[in-house]
Amino acid sequence: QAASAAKAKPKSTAKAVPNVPQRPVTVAMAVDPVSLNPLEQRVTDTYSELRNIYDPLIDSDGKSKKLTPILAKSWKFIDPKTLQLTLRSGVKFSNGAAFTADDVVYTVKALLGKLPESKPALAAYLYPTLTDAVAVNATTVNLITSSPTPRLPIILPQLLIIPNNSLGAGSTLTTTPVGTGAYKFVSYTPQKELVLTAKSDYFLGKVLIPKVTFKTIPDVTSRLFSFSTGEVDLIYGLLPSQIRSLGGNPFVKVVSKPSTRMAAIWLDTLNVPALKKLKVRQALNYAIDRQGITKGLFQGQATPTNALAPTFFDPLDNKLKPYTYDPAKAKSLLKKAGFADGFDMTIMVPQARYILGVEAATAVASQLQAIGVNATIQEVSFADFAAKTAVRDIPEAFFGSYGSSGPDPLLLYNAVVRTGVGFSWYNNPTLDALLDKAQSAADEAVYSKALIDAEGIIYSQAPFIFLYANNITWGLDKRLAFKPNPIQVINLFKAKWIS
Amino acid sequence: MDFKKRGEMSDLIKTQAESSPLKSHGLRLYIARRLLQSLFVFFIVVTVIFVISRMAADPVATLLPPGATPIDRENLRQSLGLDKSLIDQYVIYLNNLIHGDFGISTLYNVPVLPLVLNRCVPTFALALFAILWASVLAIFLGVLASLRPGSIFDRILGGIVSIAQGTASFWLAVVLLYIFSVKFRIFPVTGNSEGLKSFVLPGISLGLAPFVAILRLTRSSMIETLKTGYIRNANSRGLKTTRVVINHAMRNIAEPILSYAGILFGGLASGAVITETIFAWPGIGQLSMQGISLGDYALVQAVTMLASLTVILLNLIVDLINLKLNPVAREKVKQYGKL
Amino acid sequence: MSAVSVKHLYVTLSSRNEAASIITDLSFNIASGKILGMVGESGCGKSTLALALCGLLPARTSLIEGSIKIGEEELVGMSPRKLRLIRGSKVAYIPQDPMAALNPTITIGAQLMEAPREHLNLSRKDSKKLALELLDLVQLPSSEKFLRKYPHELSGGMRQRIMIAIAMSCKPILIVADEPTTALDVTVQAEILRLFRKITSESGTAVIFVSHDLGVVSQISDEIAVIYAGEIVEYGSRKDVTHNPLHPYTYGLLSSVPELNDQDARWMAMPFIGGKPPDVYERPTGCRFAPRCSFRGIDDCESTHSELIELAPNHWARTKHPIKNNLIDLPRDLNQSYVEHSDANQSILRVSNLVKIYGAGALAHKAVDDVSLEISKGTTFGLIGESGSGKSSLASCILQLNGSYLGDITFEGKDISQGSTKDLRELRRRMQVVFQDSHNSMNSKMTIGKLIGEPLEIFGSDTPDQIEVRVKERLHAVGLNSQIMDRYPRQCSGGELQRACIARALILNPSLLICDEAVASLDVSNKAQILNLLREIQAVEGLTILFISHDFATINAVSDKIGVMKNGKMVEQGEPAEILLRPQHWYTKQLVASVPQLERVN
Amino acid sequence: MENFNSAMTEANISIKRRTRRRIISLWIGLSILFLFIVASILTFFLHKGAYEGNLMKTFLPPQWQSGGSNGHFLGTDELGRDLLSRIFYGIRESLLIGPISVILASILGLTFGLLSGYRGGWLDSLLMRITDGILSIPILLLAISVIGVIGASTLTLIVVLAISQWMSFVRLIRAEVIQLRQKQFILASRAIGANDWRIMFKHLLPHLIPSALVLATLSLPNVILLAAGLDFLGIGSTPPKPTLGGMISGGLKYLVNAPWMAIAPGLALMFLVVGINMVAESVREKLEQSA
Ligand SMILES: Nc1ncnc2c1ncn2[C@@H]1O[C@H](COP(=O)(O)OP(=O)(O)OP(=O)(O)O)[C@@H](O)[C@H]1O
Ligand SMILES: Nc1ncnc2c1ncn2[C@@H]1O[C@H](COP(=O)(O)OP(=O)(O)OP(=O)(O)O)[C@@H](O)[C@H]1O
Ligand SMILES: [Mg+2]
Ligand SMILES: [Mg+2]
Repeated sequence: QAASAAKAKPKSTAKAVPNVPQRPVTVAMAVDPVSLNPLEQRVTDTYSELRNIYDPLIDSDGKSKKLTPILAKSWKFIDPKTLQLTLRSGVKFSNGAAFTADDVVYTVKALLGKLPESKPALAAYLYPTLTDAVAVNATTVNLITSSPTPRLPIILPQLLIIPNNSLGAGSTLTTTPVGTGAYKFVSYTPQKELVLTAKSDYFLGKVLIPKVTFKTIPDVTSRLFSFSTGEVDLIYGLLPSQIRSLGGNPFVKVVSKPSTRMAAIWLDTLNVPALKKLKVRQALNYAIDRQGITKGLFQGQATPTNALAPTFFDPLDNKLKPYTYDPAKAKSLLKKAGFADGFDMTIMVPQARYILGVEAATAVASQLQAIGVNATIQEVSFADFAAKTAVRDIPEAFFGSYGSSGPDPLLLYNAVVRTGVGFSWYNNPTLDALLDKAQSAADEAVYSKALIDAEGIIYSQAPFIFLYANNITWGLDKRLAFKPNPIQVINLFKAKWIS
Repeated sequence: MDFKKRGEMSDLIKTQAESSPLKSHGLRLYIARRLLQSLFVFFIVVTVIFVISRMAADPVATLLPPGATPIDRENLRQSLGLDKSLIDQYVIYLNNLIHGDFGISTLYNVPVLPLVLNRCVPTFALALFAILWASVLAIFLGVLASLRPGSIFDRILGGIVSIAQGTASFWLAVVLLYIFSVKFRIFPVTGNSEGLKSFVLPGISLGLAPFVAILRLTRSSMIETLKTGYIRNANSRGLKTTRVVINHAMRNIAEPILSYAGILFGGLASGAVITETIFAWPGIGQLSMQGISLGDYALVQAVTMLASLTVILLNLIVDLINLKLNPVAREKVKQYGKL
Repeated sequence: MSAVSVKHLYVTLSSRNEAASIITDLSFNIASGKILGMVGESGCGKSTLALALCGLLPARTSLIEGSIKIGEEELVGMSPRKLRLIRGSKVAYIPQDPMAALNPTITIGAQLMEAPREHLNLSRKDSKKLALELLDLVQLPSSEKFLRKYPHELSGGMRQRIMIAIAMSCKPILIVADEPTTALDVTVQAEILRLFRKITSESGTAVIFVSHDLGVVSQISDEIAVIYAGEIVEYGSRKDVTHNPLHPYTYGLLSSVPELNDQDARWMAMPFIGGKPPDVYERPTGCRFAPRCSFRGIDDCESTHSELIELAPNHWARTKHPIKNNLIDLPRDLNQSYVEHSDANQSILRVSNLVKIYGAGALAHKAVDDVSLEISKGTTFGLIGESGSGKSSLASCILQLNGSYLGDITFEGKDISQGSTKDLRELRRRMQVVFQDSHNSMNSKMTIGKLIGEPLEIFGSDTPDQIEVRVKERLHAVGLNSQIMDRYPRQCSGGELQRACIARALILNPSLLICDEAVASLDVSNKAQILNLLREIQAVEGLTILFISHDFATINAVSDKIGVMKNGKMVEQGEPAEILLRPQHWYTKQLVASVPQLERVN
Repeated sequence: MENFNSAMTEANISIKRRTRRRIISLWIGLSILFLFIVASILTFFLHKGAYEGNLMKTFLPPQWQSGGSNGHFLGTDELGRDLLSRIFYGIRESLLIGPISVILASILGLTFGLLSGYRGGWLDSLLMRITDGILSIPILLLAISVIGVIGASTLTLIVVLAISQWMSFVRLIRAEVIQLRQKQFILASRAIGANDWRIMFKHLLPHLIPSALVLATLSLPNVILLAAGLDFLGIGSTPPKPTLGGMISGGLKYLVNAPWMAIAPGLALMFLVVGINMVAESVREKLEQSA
């Protein structure tokens, strides 16, 4: 599994065109970083910004299982509950201190709330089985879990390493971050900008962009305006219609990439009599015109799906026959299930959270009405949405778009279909058993088989109305070479101006 | 016709000598009274906000991340004192406020008070800009219109003002942005880093509502003032219109306009929430919008409290300024310690 | 040459959709240093004339024709700009209410210096010097400290002096004073009148003194113009007009000025001119006074409009039938004299050592200070005193409308101070009040009928029909037509309304009626009629009345006993004749001396 | 005399003209409102267009522009819903919520203002401090706090809007009552034995109605704009009810490609407010004149 760092290094610098002057880059963000302490956040945008200051032990490309060594050179399980990582040496924090195993141990302890007078950090919920870290020597560290967690490395990219003893009394880490990353912190003005400069001695190679500014622009229209006027060089989360408006602009390039978020309607199969019936759930799936939504509403910037996980996740069964748009069939299924006259179904949807989420839910509701289901939507603020789903106070259904925290379908299934977990309104012992099996399977084949079986069950039992996977649309200055990443992480280390 | 000189003079002396019992400390008494009053008003605000915050079905749910367990919830419930009686909660809440503890921002995970205070300056700068142009222009135009109510100028202005009132500021903001920043590239789209240029568009959108309000107020109070006996009498002395307006009438419309300052500021604070979000202005308006959409209620409550505290203080200051401007009221205060 | 000359002046004002000729064919002259008194009833166009003379009528809604010459300047047709320069410098205006006319937020010094700086281009220093001289002129302390005072720090009389000083500041040719003393107490009024006389004779400024009170005008004027329905009906020297009135209207005005020394006033009907001046839109084509004139019908005066004729040297009148000199001995309608009601010894109300304090602590203010009085059944007690002397406070204490007080009030043998709610209700039935301002004391949103019937609704168990019958009876008793029941207060004249107020107060048949300045805001003829009515009702029903007024003549005409109040204290009490002829207290003496009176020929 | 007459007519005309102007503006305002009311009534027959989109017909421009479709006069939105029908719905929403909350506010304001002004004393002081307090809270923040906590619904919205306005009613009514209280007719009513209730509701109330009416007409546009602001922020009426504010906020996202989506509801809102204003001003002038 371990890859060599030496291989990545020449690759990134070799293509650099030396005589193009490198200018600063400004990136438009929708919200401020939630915290400058990487452990105290759980937001992709914040992670994105801090990723440029801090490094994880291991990185991922966001879509495949391929992992890249960063601060760790290599890793292996020395027993099912202990992951041993060998760290790179000669790495320095931006304050000059050398990076050692103690930093990793400190980071983990801070994350888990094991430092004196500390409580678990906000990001701790990502690592439910992680219990401790132990330094073996200066370049070796053991991560210890409470139960076997073979896929622990896949979620380690989320863990950004902070320097030893950097928190606690008199800590300045939250105001002046210090990391091993490609960029050094310069200043942060809340609701305005976060400014970084290139580090001269980054251990993975030369950093080309001299200065990066993350500018906070909350309003989606203003964000587009500031991009189209050249105030910012890089923007993401453009609406499909905005892509067209940038069409005539010769200075910009628009890139649409499938994201890991899969939009679906969660159905309360536990409490709603109608939704307890498989035929009803299938009928609902046949009632949706996915093509209409992806073509009309998303202008092609989305793909219809029949699964929870993105197509590029592995392992995934790509041979499943999709639910077609067939209102007649849907009606007859409803009739067979004894709901010929339909039933009431309120769909809760959070505002201003998912791209065109409310609009899509509205479209779904009207398509369900067409087969006789009395579907209405209930818009709530995202905060309300989070609160209501947390206390499991939902109407018959809600619209959600769940992104996996790593490129592993199991992470997703564990979070949304396993009986009794936070985001699941479904109860299926067979499925749970399959997930358990995959969870502790050290053997890749067993793991794949279990997941593919699970996917089949999810598909045929339809505890969701599957909808679509929408693209994330990036806008960037044509002269900027930057490769957008499917989980929306903006790591500018390898970006450069090419003309 | 035999007049007693004594009687006549005694009348004169009486009115002069009728000195007030409180003259020396009436003003101090009044200020103390108003201060206490303001404090009480703020206490009411604080109470209202407390009541609102406890109206939630489950205040805890909004304060925790989605992955939170029931145990987390119970812990938070206890740490907030939500397991105690409402009265106890209220006492705890007041006690915290007195110690400057406005709660923890769930979004930023830091105490809200310093967070909010740190971001006041840009908001105040923008508000000041907005109120300056709005009031100067509005008072000027309002006075002009009031001199000849019903004239063509007055009617055209009335029409413009009516349309301006009907123009939703959020709508105007984006349309202005599109025209002046995107099409003509005169002003920056966002932020406050380009000096005065940055202030123009957000300033216009934020100042529109106060402009309409002040203009209407100026016009109507000026028309009223111009009807009073002393203005007509000033005319009977053959004074120039400009002199009558500036020396006599302006002074008298200062009071209603100033008294409106508190309400205006409240309006600006409301407007800032929308304007700052659209123009990415780094102030408390945008902060509270963020708090709203991400469910950071402690943050929103702190902003609300600070904004209303400002309004209350503003009202206090305005009352004192009005005392300075209005000798009748001043005399009354000096005598009785109240109005 | 005369300072001011007005020839064939027509003033037309427009309002709503109609043009109203307020003033028609008015001519007069005034020599410098002289005072022309302009007298007439309310609505005759006096104020309109005053404003026209100062060029203060709004240009857009008024039309002035004829000629107004002030010094050399012709005002009619002058451009607004030039008119402005004339105002304040050549012609000055003094309004009725000096409080409303002074800007409360500016020192009187600044207001005094404004006009000189505008018109005479004086420097700050010079204008201040002038201001101090002006203060001296109007007999106010001429100190810089005084200049820094604000209007509210001055008494009403002082404010009117300031207004005079402002008017005099540019040494104008003409001062137009529109009822400048109406809002003042008699004693202060006397001082102001003296000041006017002094200033005009010293400075040579001509004055037009507008008033509805012939008594006042006859004290101050050199010449008098009697104005009726927008035209002058009589014009001559003071002596000619007051001693030999030629026009029936002048005659009527003269006879309705009460005479203080009249021992029989209490028992005699007061003379009055019936009716009221015609509406501007409905002026008769013939003699405008004809419908109210007791001499009408003698000739064609009802159809032809008479010119102003010089009937005697320098004495003009608009009539072909001047009243003969021998008629001047004022006739009284003796048919209507009143009988004294008997039970004079039985006391109905006794107030002993009443003290009313407003406010508390350092702010306490004694409005009524140790007042005692007693009223016998069926008699009238007249309470007189200057404004603020505590008359109304005393009355509302008696009415139990004024919160707590010290002292005892016994009414119909019962101590009413410690009454229960039920006793209070009973008291309301037995004791009623009529206030000064009838427009203000009637709820403008209810009809007269409802208002008068309201006490019955509150107290009685009468059906609506019964109430209506009783209301009609009462209306009849106060001389009103029952048609008025459906009207709203604003649709009634002041006199009608005051009658309605009386009807309302009397509908429960109370035994005591308190009239707080009940006739103060009415014009002479209405005043006379209401006083006659009250006395008639008293004679018929044996009503006891506490009559409050600041006007000695009125009090004299109605009271069996008079009490004089000053600064909350009752300074003197006694029979009217006693008080008038032999006042004891210095204040009473001053009061009696200040009453403006006609010099009458014997 | 010739001169006189022409001058006179001129003077008359200026007054006549003013009255006529008032009547004209009243009629313009009323016609705007009438059209809007008709539009709101039409919505009862339009359900489909406003709620149900045709995903194949999204972002159609207005009919008169190239690419416009015949069925959709003002074009369609991102879900292919007819913009005109949605605007009609939005107007209906404004015309329902605005007046209801203003009526609620005036009833509350009249009651409390009357009590406070007539009774005076501690009750008055307390009520005044409470109004001071609530007035000092920026209205949008107050609305956000309340709606954020108890959730958005039409009822909440109406209550919040009423809360935002009733303070001004209390203040106005109270000030007026205090003035009226000093008038002699109140003393006169007490003198004839009327009790407090009678004085408050029979004598005072009729005097307060006109100014309450004026304030109501003046605050109606404010309420409608505030509701639009809340809808703009997404915390007003419960979606998917089309609201003008909501449509503006949705439309602004597409300002560059589909400007009609933001401009049309913005103009509708403007006309609505201007129309109400015109009527309000005429009513106010009329009432002031007759007072
Ligand atoms: N603009 C106008 N249009 C029509 N009639 C008017 C106008 N202004 C005043 N009047 C009428 O003109 C008449 C004269 O009014 P004016 O005020 O001059 O009378 P006055 O003699 O001063 O009365 P008072 O003693 O009450 O002051 C009144 O009947 C009044 O109603
Ligand atoms: N409610 C009150 N509170 C405080 N002071 C009052 C009140 N009513 C009257 N006063 C004061 O009491 C004094 C007597 O007033 P009152 O009204 O009894 O006088 P008045 O003789 O009736 O005067 P007028 O002739 O002006 O009616 C005045 O100085 C007045 O300012
Ligand atoms: Mg007059
Ligand atoms: Mg009085």
